[in-house]
Amino acid sequence: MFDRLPLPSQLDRTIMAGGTIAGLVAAPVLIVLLGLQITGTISAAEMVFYMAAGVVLGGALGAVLIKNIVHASLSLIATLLGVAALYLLLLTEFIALVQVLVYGGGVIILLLFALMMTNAQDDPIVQDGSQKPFAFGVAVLIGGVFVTALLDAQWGDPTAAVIPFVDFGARIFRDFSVPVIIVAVLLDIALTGAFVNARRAEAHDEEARS
Amino acid sequence: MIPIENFLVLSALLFAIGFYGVLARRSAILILMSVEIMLAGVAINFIAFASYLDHDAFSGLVFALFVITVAAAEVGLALGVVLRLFRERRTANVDEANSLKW
Amino acid sequence: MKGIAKSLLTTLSTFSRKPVTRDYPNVHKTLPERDRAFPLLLWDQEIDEPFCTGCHACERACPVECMTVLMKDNPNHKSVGGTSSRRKIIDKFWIDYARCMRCNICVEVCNFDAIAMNNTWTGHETSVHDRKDLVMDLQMLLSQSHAGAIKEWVPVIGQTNE
Amino acid sequence: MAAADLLLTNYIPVLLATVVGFIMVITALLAARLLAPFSQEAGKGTTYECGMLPLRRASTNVGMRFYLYAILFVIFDVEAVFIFPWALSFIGIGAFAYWLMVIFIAILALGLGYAWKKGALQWR
Amino acid sequence: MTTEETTQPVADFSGTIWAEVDRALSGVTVRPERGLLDVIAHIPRDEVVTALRRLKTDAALHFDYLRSLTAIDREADGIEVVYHLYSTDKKHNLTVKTTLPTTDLNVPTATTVWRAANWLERETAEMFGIQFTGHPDPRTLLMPEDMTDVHPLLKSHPLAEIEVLQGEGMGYPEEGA
Amino acid sequence: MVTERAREFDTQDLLINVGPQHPSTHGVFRMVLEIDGELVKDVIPYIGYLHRGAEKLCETMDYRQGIGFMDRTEYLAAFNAELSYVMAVEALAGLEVPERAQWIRMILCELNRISSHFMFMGAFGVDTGVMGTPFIYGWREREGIIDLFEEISGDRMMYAYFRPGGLAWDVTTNFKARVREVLKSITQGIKDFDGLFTENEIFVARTKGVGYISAEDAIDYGMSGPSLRASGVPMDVRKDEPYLKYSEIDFKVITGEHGDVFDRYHCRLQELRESVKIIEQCLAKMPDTGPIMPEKMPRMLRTPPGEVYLRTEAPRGEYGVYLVSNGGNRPYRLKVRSACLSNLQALKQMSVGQYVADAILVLGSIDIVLSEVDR
Amino acid sequence: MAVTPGMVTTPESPVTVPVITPEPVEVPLPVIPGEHPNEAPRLVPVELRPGKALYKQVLPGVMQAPLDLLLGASRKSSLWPMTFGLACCAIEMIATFMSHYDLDRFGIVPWPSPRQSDVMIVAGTVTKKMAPAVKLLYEQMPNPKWVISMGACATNGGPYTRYDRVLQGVDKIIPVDVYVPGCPPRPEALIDSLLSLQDMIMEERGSMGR
Amino acid sequence: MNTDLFGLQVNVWADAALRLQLIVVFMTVVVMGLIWAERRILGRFQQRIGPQKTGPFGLLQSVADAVKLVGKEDLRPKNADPWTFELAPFLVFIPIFMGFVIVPFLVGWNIKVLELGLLYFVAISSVNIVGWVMAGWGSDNRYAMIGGLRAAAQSISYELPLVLSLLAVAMVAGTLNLDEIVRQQGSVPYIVWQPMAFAIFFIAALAELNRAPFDIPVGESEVVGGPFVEYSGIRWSMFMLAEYAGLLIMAVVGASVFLGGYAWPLGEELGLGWQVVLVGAKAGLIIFAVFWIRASLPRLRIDQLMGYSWKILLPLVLVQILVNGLVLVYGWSEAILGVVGLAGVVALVSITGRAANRPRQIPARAAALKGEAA
Ligand code: SF4
Ligand code: SF4
Ligand code: SF4
Repeated sequence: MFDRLPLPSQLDRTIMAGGTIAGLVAAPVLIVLLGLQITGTISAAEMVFYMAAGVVLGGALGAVLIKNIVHASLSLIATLLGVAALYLLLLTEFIALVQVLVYGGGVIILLLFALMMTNAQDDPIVQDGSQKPFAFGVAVLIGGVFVTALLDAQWGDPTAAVIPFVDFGARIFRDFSVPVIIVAVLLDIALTGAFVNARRAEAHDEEARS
Repeated sequence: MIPIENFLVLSALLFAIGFYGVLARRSAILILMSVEIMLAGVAINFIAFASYLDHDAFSGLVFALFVITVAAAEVGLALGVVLRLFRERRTANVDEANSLKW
Repeated sequence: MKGIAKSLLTTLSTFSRKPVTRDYPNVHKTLPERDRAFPLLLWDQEIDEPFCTGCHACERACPVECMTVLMKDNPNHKSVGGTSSRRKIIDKFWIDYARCMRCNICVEVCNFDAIAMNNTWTGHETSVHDRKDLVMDLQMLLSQSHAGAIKEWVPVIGQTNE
Repeated sequence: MAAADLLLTNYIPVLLATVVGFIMVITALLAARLLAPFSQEAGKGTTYECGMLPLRRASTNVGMRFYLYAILFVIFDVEAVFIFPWALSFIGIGAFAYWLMVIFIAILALGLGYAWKKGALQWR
Repeated sequence: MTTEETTQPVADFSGTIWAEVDRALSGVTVRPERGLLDVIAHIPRDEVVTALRRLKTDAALHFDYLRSLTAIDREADGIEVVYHLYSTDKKHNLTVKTTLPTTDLNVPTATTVWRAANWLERETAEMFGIQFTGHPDPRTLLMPEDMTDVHPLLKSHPLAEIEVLQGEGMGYPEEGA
Repeated sequence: MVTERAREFDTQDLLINVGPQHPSTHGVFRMVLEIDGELVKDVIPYIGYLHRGAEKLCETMDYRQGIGFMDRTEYLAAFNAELSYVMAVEALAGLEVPERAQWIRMILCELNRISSHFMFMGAFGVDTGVMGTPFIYGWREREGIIDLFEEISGDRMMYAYFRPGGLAWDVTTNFKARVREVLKSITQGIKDFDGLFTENEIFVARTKGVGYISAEDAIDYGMSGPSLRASGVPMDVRKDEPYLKYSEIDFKVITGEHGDVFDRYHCRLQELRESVKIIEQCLAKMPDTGPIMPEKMPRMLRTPPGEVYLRTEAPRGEYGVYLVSNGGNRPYRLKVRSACLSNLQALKQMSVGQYVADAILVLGSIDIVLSEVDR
Repeated sequence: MAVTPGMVTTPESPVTVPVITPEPVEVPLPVIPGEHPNEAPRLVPVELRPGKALYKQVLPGVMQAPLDLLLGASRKSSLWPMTFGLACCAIEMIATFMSHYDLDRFGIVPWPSPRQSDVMIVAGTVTKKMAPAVKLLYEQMPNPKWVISMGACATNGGPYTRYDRVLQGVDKIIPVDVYVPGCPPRPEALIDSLLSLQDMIMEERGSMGR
Repeated sequence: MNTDLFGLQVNVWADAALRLQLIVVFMTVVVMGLIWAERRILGRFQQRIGPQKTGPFGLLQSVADAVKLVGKEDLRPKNADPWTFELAPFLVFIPIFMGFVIVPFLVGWNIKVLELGLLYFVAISSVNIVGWVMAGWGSDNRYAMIGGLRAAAQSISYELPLVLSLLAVAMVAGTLNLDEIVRQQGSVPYIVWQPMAFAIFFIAALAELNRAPFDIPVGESEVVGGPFVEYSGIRWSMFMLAEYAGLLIMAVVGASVFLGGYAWPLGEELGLGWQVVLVGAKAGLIIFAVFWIRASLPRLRIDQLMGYSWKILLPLVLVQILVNGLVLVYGWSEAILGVVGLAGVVALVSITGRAANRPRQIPARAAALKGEAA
């Protein structure tokens, strides 16, 4: 059937199936959310929260379930950017942007490079470990415990407050001076460590080649 | 206003998903990605507490910042190790890399 | 950095110069007299017949064998009461412009100065949608000269090796 | 309006920009779907390789260099993250914060210098 | 047509480098011939590479530059392989020829003497069907890789028919038409 | 297990296929680069995509018909190619070329060298990554030269103007004035290129020390022309074995010292200036009138049996024509010794160990014309 | 096909027609007579499977006309040729892009990749070694696409027709829309051909679903 | 939650949507104009004319191109990875488009004034590089792959100088709010106090935009168009749109942060018309410089390119930041900043020159490999 229809080649089965499923799942949720918002049951912020939460959780699930590691890392991007939106909803503009800056630009590229230097070269499909059921159990357990505990606890009804950016900076550099220096040292260690590793690996490559 | 529970539950779920990934995945890079997810959950938790409960001290924020920082450093370093492992063993699977004498 | 500045200045000086573009479909450059487009047959205006006698010399000399010549007895020859001194005359003539490499050899070998290179723009603007249209028959080869647009190709006047 | 609301309102355009950007691309794709001819010819799906048939799936041995630069970038990105709040607040705190940052940058510069010295910045 | 016809009397080598060449090639069968611009040395195929190496290494001749390497299909008389040598510092030329019988088209490779010979030999090989024994890279050069049985520059290789697409009546007329 | 994998991995260096259709292969050249990261480990050139049998076809053509095919083997410098061919025929047939024809031939060949070098500059500049500008500069100057050629010979590229014995017909009456005019614009073009490239730090950083080849290697590979001279070998047929009137002309053989891409570029740039000088001298010495063909030319030229290898200095190096005659009106065997073929052989030597981008520059710097390589 | 022997007709026999029995054809490879067996399969003409634009199928005819006009007009004013020089003619083709002729005036700019080009200018001799590449590049171009055969060689082999390594005209393998004679054609002739291609595009705009 | 839209009170959502609509139109028109202008200007640099026949002065050329690209078949190679290949245009285009949110075009005409505008700008503009890598990896094409990796390496290398040079200005301005930064330049644009930061910003912006001489990811002579070789039709035009939109954003941001945007030299009280002229002229100047450089400079090689960022630009910009801090924290005169900045520019120039004119040498590894090959 797909050959007969004058379909563009790019709208092939994968995309169509994936898109249909995604659309089928997402559309009702979106409609419900929009409806709720318009009727005033939830605030706009809450609506955005649910959307972002959907993206984050979906992305995270994708990142741990998808077999193709490049796709998994794509899915991770969704999670990390969604988390930035959550930070924003938590009224911490700065952290949100930092999340985008560090993860969106840096860590993801690092991951992609690493992927392309390893598995993704020829065969981006990986097999998961044999302890999947066990892992699943543990994860469900942990998640269940946490969630019940969290929901059980009495949080009162606290409201979030905006933290002025300038105060934040002042606070870090006044009260957390030692950790800042430690962070610098840590970064330095990471840097040198990575270099040493990479150099060794390269040296090994040279050896293997000669 | 969004109730704080939402964020807390979300962070717990993220943590659990990440945990699953760490246990279930074999490729070291994917494990690192799962760790990132766990750390993201933790950071959300920190920030939620900071902005909801800790209005003027906001140590939670600083902590989250440090978490992000350390996570970045960790990824860099760990990927270096993974790459070296890959270069020498031609594998990024943690199962195959169980003998640590290289 | 000095060199980079220099290149930037060089390009800037180009920027300030006038474009050299010829606005082609509107402006046709004057072709040099010796321009060689494609060979054409010449028309003897005095006797009102082609110069070509169909002697096959050009056909044999053409390096790419793109010409076909057929001759016939001249119906206008004096012996049959006509005005022409040509005993034989061209009957059919085809040149495959699609293969001609514009080498001018046919012009040089012709003893009757019957063939010349087209040195007008019509010779160059010849794109077609079907390559069969590039095979020119006698009528097309003669039409321009018949109309007086082409007389003969210029360098032939000078010293040639013939 | 509360500060919190103000902040969130500020980011409404950002949310919308994402949506609008998405819609733009989708619209364009749909328009192309409507207007462009599609056909499946034999060779069309092959990868462009200067007129030769590709030999095998393109895979690349990414040089270690790319990775090293990526690490460098992440580290210094984090540094920039610390400089941002500092840049706006150090005047208020005074010289202490300034010198703290000098030390901070110096330590990282040391790392960069080390990498440089060791030839990590040399793309061989 | 054979090369003998153009051979000049032996006395005519004054003013050429023949004396030097003769000295350098002592022990090698070589038959000189005066060409239009330089000396042509005919050397049997078995000795040709030795001779070429000597010509290159000889201090007085120092033919360090291989200008061209090709072959001539003399049909029944076999195929001549021609080497054009030049010395970049002494600035003199020499042509070396060796004749292969059509039945046995083998000649040792000159790539060991000049790297320049590599592609030239590959080309000559595929164009004439000659085998350069010991060639380090005996693939085809100009022809497609899987066409090793076509040797276009042989005189026996035919030219293609001109495709006649000349409209109605545009075929070539029959003879005498 | 580990070693097996390692071996697998080692053969996994990325192969990239450059050409036959690639913006920077100057035609239908194809090379497969084996790269490791960004470094070239091996280069496998493939040629023959333009092998169209000029040599074979010329064996079926008489001497005059062959000229057109010679034009097409070296289409960037058709006069130079024609020159080798007609000189070979003249040598075989023992023809004496009138002096004026020789001067005209020299001027035209040098002009053609200039136009060819300009095109090299342009194409090379584009290889280095300047957006079109050098290309356009080069072609702008070429267009001026071509206009002149067209006025003289009637065609823009395939002149078919030299004939065994002299020239097909005389030059135009305003020839000298026109040449001077063209020379003036050429001088401007040289200045443009000089300003655009020679000192430009980026250009220098990209080209100096790249694509190095030593003089010994270059000679061993049979390189010639500016590519060889850039390695410091002053080999120039015009000087070593003067033909036409080059012995009466005062000019320098430009050599480089380092044998790298920059030197190859710079040699050509300086050769442009030398050529301008040569043409100026020629213009001064050339008689205004005189015959351009020998007195008695047979209608159909036949040559006595014999053979000749005649070389001239074409823009890309030594263009040799090896002509074997068996006494007919056509060559028995014609071999074109192509400078590009030999230069191209050294490509591997020059580009291994360089960056991918440099390999492209190296290819650009040896200035190949594919129809000369493949013929 | 084979004429079975022993079918000689006698005057008495009523059957005067020799019986022709079809033989099973085993060789599926198309063989071009006179070609080298290794080469013949590479030189078969490209298989065209013209596609249709969706609007041609869903819109009523009246509404198609303005769209046809718009598309035709923009296609004709933005013909991007693939930079594809084969031989001598390529030099004249490049000259046409250069400042004296400046095809950019007509919106014609060369692109290196077939994916972004609309018209393929086959400029120069197509040898049989090169022919598969030409064919492949043509196939890789997205619809709608046109071909200009520039110069004698591309049109029918030109001066090199008689050499059997040369393809006698590129229209043996790909469909050609415009032929430009000349060896090489002047740049103006190429511009002229592009203009005539533009006219052709405008004329055929309605049926242009290729 | 209402807000002021050109004097009208409208809902914030509607306001944002309307302004975004405006931007969509504006962006499309300006990008088309930019492409046209680039072709005309490059044409002039090459002594030719450029688009001329389509519409008056060829103005409709970009429109024709756009329509044609819409009507062009949109291919995906068989072996390409569908998800990455399909998603790449989104990932490249959307971040760039989001960047428009904070661009301070005119007083009151930007979409939103964000307190952390500058940080937002740098954060969001670093995301699209993922799209490049995806396009490269997904195309299953070696050129695309190499191009994508190069793009990523280059972009991350020049991101830092870009961020930090903007930050240097933010330090002096004491805010990350772009509107605020523009307003503070009523009398003196920051280029006077921070010339080196501007130089570094300009260089880094060229690299971020993959413009010559930093166009190795898309270099035609090497990787035939980089990550986008396999893209055709509308998808490809999305990349082009993103590229030129990025150029537009970068030019306007540069003009605002360093050249005083709409404020300098006459203050922000000017009429709208003058502001348009001012911003247009300043951004136009930057864009012209980009085109000019494109017409004149050769491409760098990857090692030179990376080295330039890490060895020259990054240290210099760090020094700039520390000097800024020193001057500000001790309350010295701003003139010092100007002088130091000029000295920095001189240093930049001379170091660049020195770095380029290294003595020739055959790299040891090249020599070794050569030995191997011979
Ligand atoms: S054109 Fe001249 S040479 Fe040719 S057939 Fe006619 S008369 Fe003879
Ligand atoms: S010009 Fe040359 S190729 Fe053309 S018809 Fe005359 S002889 Fe033949
Ligand atoms: S038609 Fe003539 S100019 Fe064009 S490629 Fe063929 S031989 Fe060369």
